[in-house]
Amino acid sequence: ACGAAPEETAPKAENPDYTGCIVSDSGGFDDQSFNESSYRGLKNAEKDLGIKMQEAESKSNADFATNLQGMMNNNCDLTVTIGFLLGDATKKAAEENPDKHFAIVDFQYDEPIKNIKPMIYDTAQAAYLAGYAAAASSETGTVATFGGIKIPTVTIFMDGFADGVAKFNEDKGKDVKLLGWDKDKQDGTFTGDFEKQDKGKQVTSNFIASGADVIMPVAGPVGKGAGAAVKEANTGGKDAKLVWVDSDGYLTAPDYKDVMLTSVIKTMDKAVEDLVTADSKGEFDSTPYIGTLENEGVALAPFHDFDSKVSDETKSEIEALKAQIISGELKVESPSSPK
Amino acid sequence: MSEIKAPVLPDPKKPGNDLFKSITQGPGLVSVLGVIVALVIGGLLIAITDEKVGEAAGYLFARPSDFFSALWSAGTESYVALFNGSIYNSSQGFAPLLETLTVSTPLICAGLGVALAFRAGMFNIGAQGQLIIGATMAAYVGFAWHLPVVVHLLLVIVFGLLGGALWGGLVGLLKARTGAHEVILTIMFNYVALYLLDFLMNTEAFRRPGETNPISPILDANAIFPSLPGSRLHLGFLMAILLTIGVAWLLNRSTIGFEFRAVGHNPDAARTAGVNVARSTILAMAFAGALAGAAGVAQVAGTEKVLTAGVAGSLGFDAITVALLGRSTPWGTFFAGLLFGAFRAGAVNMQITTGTPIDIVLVVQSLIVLFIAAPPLVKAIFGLNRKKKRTSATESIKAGAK
Amino acid sequence: MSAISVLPSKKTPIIFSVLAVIVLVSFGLLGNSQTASFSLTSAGDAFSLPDLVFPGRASNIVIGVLLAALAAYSWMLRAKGRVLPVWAVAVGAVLFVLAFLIWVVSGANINSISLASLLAGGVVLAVPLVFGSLSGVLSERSGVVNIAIEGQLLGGAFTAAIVASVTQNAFAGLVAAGIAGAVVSLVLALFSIKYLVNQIIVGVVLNVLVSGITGFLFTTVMQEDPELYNSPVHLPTIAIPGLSAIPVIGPILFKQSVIGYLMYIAVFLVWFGLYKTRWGLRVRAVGEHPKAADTLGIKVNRTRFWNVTLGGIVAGIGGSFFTLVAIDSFTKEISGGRGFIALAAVIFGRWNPLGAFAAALLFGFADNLQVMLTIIGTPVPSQFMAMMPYLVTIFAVAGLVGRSRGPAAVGDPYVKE
Amino acid sequence: MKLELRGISKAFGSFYANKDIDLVVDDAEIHCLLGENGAGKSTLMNVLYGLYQPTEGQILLDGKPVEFNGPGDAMAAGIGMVHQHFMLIPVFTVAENIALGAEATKAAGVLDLQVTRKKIREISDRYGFDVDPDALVEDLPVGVQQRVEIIKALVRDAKVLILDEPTAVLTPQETDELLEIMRQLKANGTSIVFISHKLREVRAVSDVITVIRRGQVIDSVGAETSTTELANLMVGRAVELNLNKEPATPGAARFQVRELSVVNELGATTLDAVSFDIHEGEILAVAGVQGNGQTELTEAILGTQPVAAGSISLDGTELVGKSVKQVLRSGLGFVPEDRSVHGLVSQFTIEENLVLDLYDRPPFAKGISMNLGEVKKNATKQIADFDVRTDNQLNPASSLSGGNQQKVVMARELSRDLKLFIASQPTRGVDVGSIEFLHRRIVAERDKGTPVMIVSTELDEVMELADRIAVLYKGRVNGIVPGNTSREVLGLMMAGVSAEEAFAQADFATSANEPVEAQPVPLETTEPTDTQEGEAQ
Ligand SMILES: Nc1ncnc2c1ncn2[C@@H]1O[C@H](COP(=O)(O)OP(=O)(O)OP(=O)(O)O)[C@@H](O)[C@H]1O
Ligand SMILES: Nc1ncnc2c1ncn2[C@@H]1O[C@H](COP(=O)(O)OP(=O)(O)OP(=O)(O)O)[C@@H](O)[C@H]1O
Ligand SMILES: [Mg+2]
Ligand SMILES: [Mg+2]
Repeated sequence: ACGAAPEETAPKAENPDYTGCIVSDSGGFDDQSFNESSYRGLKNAEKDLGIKMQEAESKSNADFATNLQGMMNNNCDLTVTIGFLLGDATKKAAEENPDKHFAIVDFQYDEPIKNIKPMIYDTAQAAYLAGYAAAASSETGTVATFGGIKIPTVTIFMDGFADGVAKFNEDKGKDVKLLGWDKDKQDGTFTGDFEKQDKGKQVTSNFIASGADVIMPVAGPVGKGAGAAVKEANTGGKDAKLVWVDSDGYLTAPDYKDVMLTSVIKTMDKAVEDLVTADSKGEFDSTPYIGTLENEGVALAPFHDFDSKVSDETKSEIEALKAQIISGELKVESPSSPK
Repeated sequence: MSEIKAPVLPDPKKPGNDLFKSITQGPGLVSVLGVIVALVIGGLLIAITDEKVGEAAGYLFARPSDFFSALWSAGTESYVALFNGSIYNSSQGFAPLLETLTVSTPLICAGLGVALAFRAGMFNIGAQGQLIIGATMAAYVGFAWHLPVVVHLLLVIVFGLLGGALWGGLVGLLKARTGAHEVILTIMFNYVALYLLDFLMNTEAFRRPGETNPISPILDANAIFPSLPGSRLHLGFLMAILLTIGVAWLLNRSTIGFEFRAVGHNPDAARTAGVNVARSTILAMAFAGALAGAAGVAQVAGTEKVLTAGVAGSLGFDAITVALLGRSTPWGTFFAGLLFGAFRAGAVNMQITTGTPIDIVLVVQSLIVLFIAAPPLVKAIFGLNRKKKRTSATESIKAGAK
Repeated sequence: MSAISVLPSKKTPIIFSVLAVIVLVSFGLLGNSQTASFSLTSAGDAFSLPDLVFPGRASNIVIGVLLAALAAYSWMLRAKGRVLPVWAVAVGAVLFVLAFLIWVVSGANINSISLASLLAGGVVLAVPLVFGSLSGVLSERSGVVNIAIEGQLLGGAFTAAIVASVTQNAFAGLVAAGIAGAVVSLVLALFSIKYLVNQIIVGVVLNVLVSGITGFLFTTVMQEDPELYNSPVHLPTIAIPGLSAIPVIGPILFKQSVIGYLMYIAVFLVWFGLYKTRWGLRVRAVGEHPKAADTLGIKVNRTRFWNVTLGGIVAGIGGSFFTLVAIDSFTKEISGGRGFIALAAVIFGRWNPLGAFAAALLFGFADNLQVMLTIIGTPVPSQFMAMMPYLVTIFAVAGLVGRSRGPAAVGDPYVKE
Repeated sequence: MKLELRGISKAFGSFYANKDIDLVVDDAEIHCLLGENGAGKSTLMNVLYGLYQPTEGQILLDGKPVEFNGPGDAMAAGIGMVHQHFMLIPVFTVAENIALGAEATKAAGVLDLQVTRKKIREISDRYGFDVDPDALVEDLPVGVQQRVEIIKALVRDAKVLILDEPTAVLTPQETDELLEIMRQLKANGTSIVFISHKLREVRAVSDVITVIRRGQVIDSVGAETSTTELANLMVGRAVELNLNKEPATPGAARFQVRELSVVNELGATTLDAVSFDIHEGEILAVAGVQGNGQTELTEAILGTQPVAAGSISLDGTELVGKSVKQVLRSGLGFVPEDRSVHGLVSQFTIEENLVLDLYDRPPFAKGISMNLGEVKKNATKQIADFDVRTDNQLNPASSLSGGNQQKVVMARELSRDLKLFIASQPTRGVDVGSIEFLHRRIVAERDKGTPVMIVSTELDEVMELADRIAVLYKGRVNGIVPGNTSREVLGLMMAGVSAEEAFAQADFATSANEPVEAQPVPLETTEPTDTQEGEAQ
């Protein structure tokens, strides 16, 4: 408590007149998922572009409208809202403030709205590659996935993963089993929320006990429970691996980098930052942004430490599949895919 | 012999005073002082966690004035923001007050449900589940049926109340028939309701057409409470007022309420006096559930206009605090609900304008509840009502013994 | 107290009759004819036991008949004005659970389930519940309602994480968790005992308060430098050589983390303390009839104060299970409502440490079973599977346990003239 | 030990329950406190025991001033107290209750109840108690609970023993035993402060009697003072101790109980084929040692106790199978034996308690809407009629002294038109003045033509009120005898001796006694029977 007092100067800013705002859903900005990474995008924009930033976390659905109203009162130029739950509230705010710009992550309107840019992700494409990689890497012939809550943004990962596993079986004539998700029935294993990490750990332990050795948790922070289970199983002599979701887990969940086969990435941070950059230059358009393998909105992360353990054959097959998906030759379909 | 019985000031009637005597004893002054203490502590907390204050503390000795002015402004700014967001601000006038009333509506309704059950001797942790089922039924009627104006809204309300009553009544029934403890039952029923709603939201019947996300269609215009133009305040608030009046009447002036209270205090005596205790238990829980169901109606037909898995938020749990803070009296609950509503509405504004993290708002809010509920502590802080301390008697006792 | 006596209730016979019909018809006659296999051994066991294999339909018809016999016996006893002995109720419950398992497993995509991991996993899920419920027992036995278990667990989890990270010492984390739980309890004790605030209000508010504080510190402190503040060292898992390799019970009893062993010790100690020692006698007296205890010179409020605090320590340690054993780091709301389940276990277990332990285990097993069943693939929608532990609890409480009488003075502040 | 209270005052708010009280209890003296309900006796004793802090005044033990911060201090100083409402923990065993606070322990604080059991046995042997140390207190009859309380004090070596209305709940035999114990204790040097409303026992055992009225000492007198004098001192006016009721003029048998059996949840038969009638305008007293089925009988009539077999009819209407509400509606006035558990909702106001079973009937309610004005008016009237001592009818019932609580219950039940009146222990814990008053009200109800059933373990009361007496023994009616049957005969019958035997024995044992006034009445009485004619066949 005895540093020197700073000079009284205004903070340096290149775009001091532009305000970018963000409203989370009830997951909050540290949900290890879409709120967090969108928030990171805006934070980066604040740093790189010198814009002003306003944020509001919602604790419950009732806060959405109030938070948005607050943003309007604070003269936000662009307001990013996150998740389908904010769909109606964002629409209403946009209609009431036709001169303001909005973006909504992971949600798309039936009828486009001229001042809202939906930002959606065809996650199944990347998850498909992960499924293929997982199946190829499995030594037990069983892989698994589970979700936090059964919502499309979660199950789309599971659908893609399931198809990837199926593709591997089809191409290789193998019978790698997938536990935890039945694509036809659209049902499987869920922990019930995005909080109880120990439940996620127990679920994963059960998967491993049932023979699975590659597990993809789609459950925000609960994924850490899966990581803990995999680490524990491996100290007990197993050889299980993890597929992370949303961000490259090798970087964002370094505790588990030794067991991280790969990750299914949704690059929301980049997309948000790009959007802000464009909007601050006056280049807003409301055509939906759809993150795909092609535009790198979704991606399969590098194998990092596992790079040497994944055969070149598998890598090239994955590259080929990726190319086929990008070219449209191979369609990855999920009931939850963007329309 | 002379008459030596001293006159005693008549006590005002204190309903349910045994449980809540501790809180009721504080007159208005003490409550006000309680709020002040809580605000001061909360202000300090906000100030301490404020970034600018933190920075200024870094060079506290170099320029102390910075630190203290930062401290002061962080605290006051936050409260100004709270006030601006919940009651009045220059740009919107009293629109924030309307917002407060809107946010209070479900809190009051669900709070009444908890309070009513409390008065009947039961701790209803199940407002959450009752609210969910009420909201689910109300919303379904609201978006799946298409009926004329007035009729539709009435049916939405009726089904919402019925849904809550069903969920609460079931607990009452199990308790009355099997003796199972309502605390266990209500906790478990909350989860069951939650998963049930989760399941329903994943069915075609409840999902918005063309939508894969678990969100219901917007309720029919006829099924929605009319709202005050330019605000979110809707007629659901009137419903909350009417329910408060209704519960007050029920508890204090009706035979049913008399039975509830008798069973709540002494079921043996109630039974001996001819009250059907089982029926009272079931009925009280059904009424409590219906009130929580009304909160669900206020959510789906008023504030949100759609049904989602998160329709209940943490309302069912906040309702417990609201009810107890209101000493489980109907009007106490009403005003506690308004207070909480103001916090909710103001907190959102506080977060946006001063960057106070929403978690800190929760902390301040909790502190205020604690201080309002603890008149003896407040009295102690302000040195009111100090008892004369008796000197330790151990020595004279030792002398006296044997 | 109620002096009103009744004839043996029809509840038990009716329940057994219904169960018999369900098993016979739904599980048996309409059940799947495939087999259900239950494996008892897991990797690392000293010797392996053969899998238990049941033909689905046939076994359930047999069990259904047995249950029907029990129901008949129960009706017969009732006619004589007697009730079914406890052992028979237990046998009936076990039979029904077995029938249910055979039914789902034989009808699933994978017709086998590991009984060993079902039980071991159930115990793991139950650990925080057990600690939480012991906290509830300690507090409520002395007459203070403890709704704050959730806050105590969460506070313990948070503090354990941060201390074990900074000191790089898991035991320091364990101790700190106990202290954190105690601090939460102290607030409960202070406000409810000294300042007479309604105990339930304090409890409910404390949960919010702890959630707010940990959430805030998580964002502002932990997230700033997770490496330093949120990478707790873990408590080791200690396997007792030989014993831990016994199939089924080995991993449950002899291959546990320090906290797992502490759980068994704590359950025993609290039970022994409450029922066999001077301290326990006084605590129970204070919870039942504080005035009577006072007339015997027992310091009612002091006893309550320390008991609530002790409960906080226990729950705090339970909370550290999340961050020192189960998971590698802290996140917001990591306790996920388990404090409330623990509260239910307290009541379900009739305020007895052993009962609460059993209730917590039942819940843990049901929860784990639910997960395992979704893994082997059942036709039941996942949301209904998720309801299972809660429905099982409702059924157990309403159907089998019934009325539970708590400490008579729980919730009443004690004020002297 | 000599005990002195000097100028003790105790105020609750602005109300003084004790005002400037001086009292001296000598070594080895039995000192009785006498006073109306609400006079402040229990309050004074609670001050002495350290439960209440006196507002003013001083306590001296053997001449030395002491101050008690809590009962622990008082106990340490050698004061023991048996409270008017027992301070026992119902779910504990006798041994646990007695050990509590002064536990014998082995290493590490492990309880050693064996030591306590031994002490209990020692004391039981010395004073002839029969107490099972391992019984749960809640399962024990009140008489035994009382002994547990006394053992509790004795184990702690009390030099001054306070007994606050110990005999209110005891049977006559138990009372006699208690008085004997008190004499023994006194012989061993213990001083005793004894509170009772029963003048007969007060005179039998006390050395000094101090009378308290409205919180102040009126006078201290010797045991030779007559009951009438004592009563007059207490109440402050002349009290008529003898009821002198008119002989009954019974009419038709309006209330009939036939072959009534009750089986409890453990399958034990607690009422076994009980039959009797009550006629219009007569009082049937049900006598018996507590625990012989009285509770079951009254609860079965009310409908809170399931009936295994038999019939109960009032004016030809069957009551078995009806709800409590229906039974009450058909004209039953019911005073339960335990007012604090079954008779009152102690947190309710006095007003509300006065309509506890009338709240849904006119004029107090119309439909489901209550008329609070009528409730208030009713309370004002009943409080005046029954002389309930309270400063505000909006106070909770718990603020009333025990006797006044009883008056509230009686007032409520007698305040409407009755077809049958049943009262258990109608004057338990009530002072003489009020007993007189309540008895008159009961007789007045009879004289209105209402069949009345009084259940009492108090033989004085039974003999005072009864036109006929039914004696219950082990769940059976052991005989129905005329109201003027002698104490001895009743005592024998209550012990299980048949009526004929009892009359014969009593006759034989006390030849100097008055001639046999009455003969047992056959059980199967159905005709209206004049008591004088109800001879044996
Ligand atoms: N805690 C209290 N608060 C207020 N008033 C009280 C309290 N306790 C007793 N009183 C009042 O003090 C007076 C004396 O009560 P106390 O119990 O000492 O009477 P008592 O002489 O023992 O009567 P009884 O013979 O009926 O037991 C009564 O008017 C009673 O209502
Ligand atoms: N568990 C039992 N087993 C056998 N007999 C019993 C049992 N309980 C009660 N009885 C008998 O039933 C009769 C009535 O008992 P109970 O104690 O209920 O009578 P009571 O007159 O209501 O006494 P109180 O007012 O003290 O409760 C007695 O003869 C008693 O011995
Ligand atoms: Mg008294
Ligand atoms: Mg009895």
